[in-house]
Amino acid sequence: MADQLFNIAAVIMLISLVLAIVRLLIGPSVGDRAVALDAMTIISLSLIGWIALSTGRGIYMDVALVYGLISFVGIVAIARYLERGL
Amino acid sequence: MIKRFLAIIALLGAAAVLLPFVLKLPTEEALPGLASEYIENAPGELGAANLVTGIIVTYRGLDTLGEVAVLFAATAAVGLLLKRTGNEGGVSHWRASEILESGGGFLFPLIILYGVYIFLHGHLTPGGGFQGGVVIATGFLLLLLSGSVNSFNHTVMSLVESFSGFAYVAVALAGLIWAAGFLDPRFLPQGDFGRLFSAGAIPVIYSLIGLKVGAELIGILDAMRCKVRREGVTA
Amino acid sequence: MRNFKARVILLILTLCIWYLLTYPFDSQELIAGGITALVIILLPLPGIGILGDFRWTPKAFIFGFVYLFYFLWQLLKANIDVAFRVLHPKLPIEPGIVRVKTRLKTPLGRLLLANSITLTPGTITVESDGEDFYVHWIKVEGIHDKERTKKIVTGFEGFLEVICG
Amino acid sequence: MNIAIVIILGVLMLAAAVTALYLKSLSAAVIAAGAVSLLASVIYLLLAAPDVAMTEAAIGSALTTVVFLYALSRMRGTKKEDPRD
Amino acid sequence: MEILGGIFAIAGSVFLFLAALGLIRMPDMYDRMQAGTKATTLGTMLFLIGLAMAEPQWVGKSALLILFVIFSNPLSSHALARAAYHAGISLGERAACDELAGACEDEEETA
Amino acid sequence: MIIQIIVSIGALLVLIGLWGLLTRRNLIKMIIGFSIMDTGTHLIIVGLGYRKGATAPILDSSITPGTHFVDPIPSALVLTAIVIGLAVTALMLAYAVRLHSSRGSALIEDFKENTL
Repeated sequence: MADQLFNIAAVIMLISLVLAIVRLLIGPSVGDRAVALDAMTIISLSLIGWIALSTGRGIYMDVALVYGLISFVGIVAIARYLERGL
Repeated sequence: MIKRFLAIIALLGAAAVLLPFVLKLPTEEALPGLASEYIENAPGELGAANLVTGIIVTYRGLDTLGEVAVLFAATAAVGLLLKRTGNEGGVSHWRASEILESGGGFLFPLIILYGVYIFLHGHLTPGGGFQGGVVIATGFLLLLLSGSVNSFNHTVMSLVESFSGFAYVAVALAGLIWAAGFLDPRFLPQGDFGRLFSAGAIPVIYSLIGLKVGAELIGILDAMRCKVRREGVTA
Repeated sequence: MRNFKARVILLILTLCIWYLLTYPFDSQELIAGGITALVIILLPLPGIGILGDFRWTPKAFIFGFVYLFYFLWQLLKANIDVAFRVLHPKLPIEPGIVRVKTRLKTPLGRLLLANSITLTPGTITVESDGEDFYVHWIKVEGIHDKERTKKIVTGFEGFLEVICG
Repeated sequence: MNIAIVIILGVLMLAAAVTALYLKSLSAAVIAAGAVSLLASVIYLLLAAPDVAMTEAAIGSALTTVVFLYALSRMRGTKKEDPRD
Repeated sequence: MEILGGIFAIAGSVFLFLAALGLIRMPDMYDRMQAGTKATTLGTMLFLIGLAMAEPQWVGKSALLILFVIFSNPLSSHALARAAYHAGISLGERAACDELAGACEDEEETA
Repeated sequence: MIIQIIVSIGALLVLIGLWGLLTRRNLIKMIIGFSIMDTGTHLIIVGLGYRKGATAPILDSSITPGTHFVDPIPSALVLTAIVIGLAVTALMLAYAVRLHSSRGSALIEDFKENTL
């Protein structure tokens, strides 16, 4: 029962991933793409949590931690590039 | 037009090379001989829970030594290519906002802590020296981006790099003297399987690799960025 | 003094995080974590001083605890607000950038305030200039700075002033 | 379930890769390339290679992007790139 | 407990979906950012709480993830919003007011 | 089945990257094509090591005897290859920056042999 609930959640997350990447592909401005990349990162973080649960390996959560800490720096770099501060 | 035609021909050639990979895949469930050998023997021989780490540090240790050397060469080449062209690019530059500056200062120690966690636990959880080094380099990058630091101390960086490189070779030689061969980590006690102080010298080697990779990547980033003069900017 | 306090707080924080990372208790992990935390707080950390803005008083701790729940409540409200605006067929938005003033003096207080503003209904901090914050508001209300400041900032400011001045 | 996820992620990855090559704005192309490695890292995790996934996540989504952006900002010189495409 | 975790997870994923929908539907970049920041933060938090309920041993890492997401997500949004403003992306045609415009020109003169 | 899909995706990525490398005119776009090709190659190598129903070769308390593992050797090789890929990309970008600063252009047709 609980597994089914988590699977439904994963399907919804996949749909949102698709929507976010649509925004990344159609733009129109660089800033929009960066916002979409930010959202994609967070959604895939949750997706990694689901993968860890469905395979039963707690060690996969380390990868999610890398996502949470590191990809933030990438977004900040894009922002600093856009405002010409890099 | 003719260029595009040639490109299509090259693409078809590459597709012909790649096609056998897709069509003639191994269908059997069992692993190849070497892999199953490693999986059966590595935990007992090395005491490392993460078999990938065991393979990288010991069985394929020479490769890793080579990779670190290649990384060093690439860093040196980047530094050489981009030396003293510092006048360009410094046209206009915004300071980061106060919020980002304090946020970066707050998150920096946490990123460093996580990097240390990754390379200390390389033999237990996913990760290891390479990933830990990348995470540490990213932490320093955050300092650069948030504007709380303008330049790094090159002496300290090259000191860390040469010390860890030297210590890596020294540990490898210690394996030659007290254990079976070059890069053999078993001269330290094996410890309890699955706890932190186990797997012989593997955590030591991976920590050294982590420090070295981190220092080298910081060197690449430091060489790549434009050297801007920041006086007279108020925004 | 501020830097020393900041380093003590950082030591406690890193130890807590290390314990959470290696959650089932293990003595070896704790030894390694202690050494790591000591090495980290001895590094020359630029910008670490902001942690020294925390106050030690019991009142500050209680306010911090209450603030956490107030913040979560605001976050929930913000999300219901976003959901309403996204699902509404006509997209009821009227965006604008407004200026608000804060009484907070310390960098830590301003950081927390900016993050709280970003996560609460309809607002994102765009630029900070001393004690002026420029906030993007999805539906601008009010006319004067004071009125807007009251709507956006005052709720958090009361707590943050006690926690970190 | 796994196969469906891999197919969806793979198609998204291919789309992002093609877009990265055909976008006019260079910084947008770099962002799309970052999305490719982001999705690749989720696929590595599905293939039970968490070490590789961690490396790809750390390097692909932060460091590669930053190295590209540093190079771009050095090449940008005095000419201002249009923030819109 | 596990069922409750599943319900939390579904609630979280619905918020993530709303965020993605907001990214598509909103008319200009700042409004997209409004949806993309708040909804993803709460969505991830709820999903991770659900995960920690389903697997109680992972509670440490889930708590850390929530902490990091709460701290880093608004920061990156703030940096992006500031960058977008200074790169000259307009507020859209429905904009009511822009009090930063005057202040910004002053800053550029002194720079 | 899943291996076929992964390897096909990897092969397509390699082809897309190669196409970009051969037809794009801007140096940065060519380097982006190269890094896409890199990702495709890594995907193929990791995909070849996967076995159905296998789990990651990391032993912890959740592993019972008789669990199948994936092949750890491709993971070990790709792991280092990714880091080296970053260094190579940085090196290429450094060359691009140098070319741009000496010629004032990043388009490939501005670099004719006789102008050297």
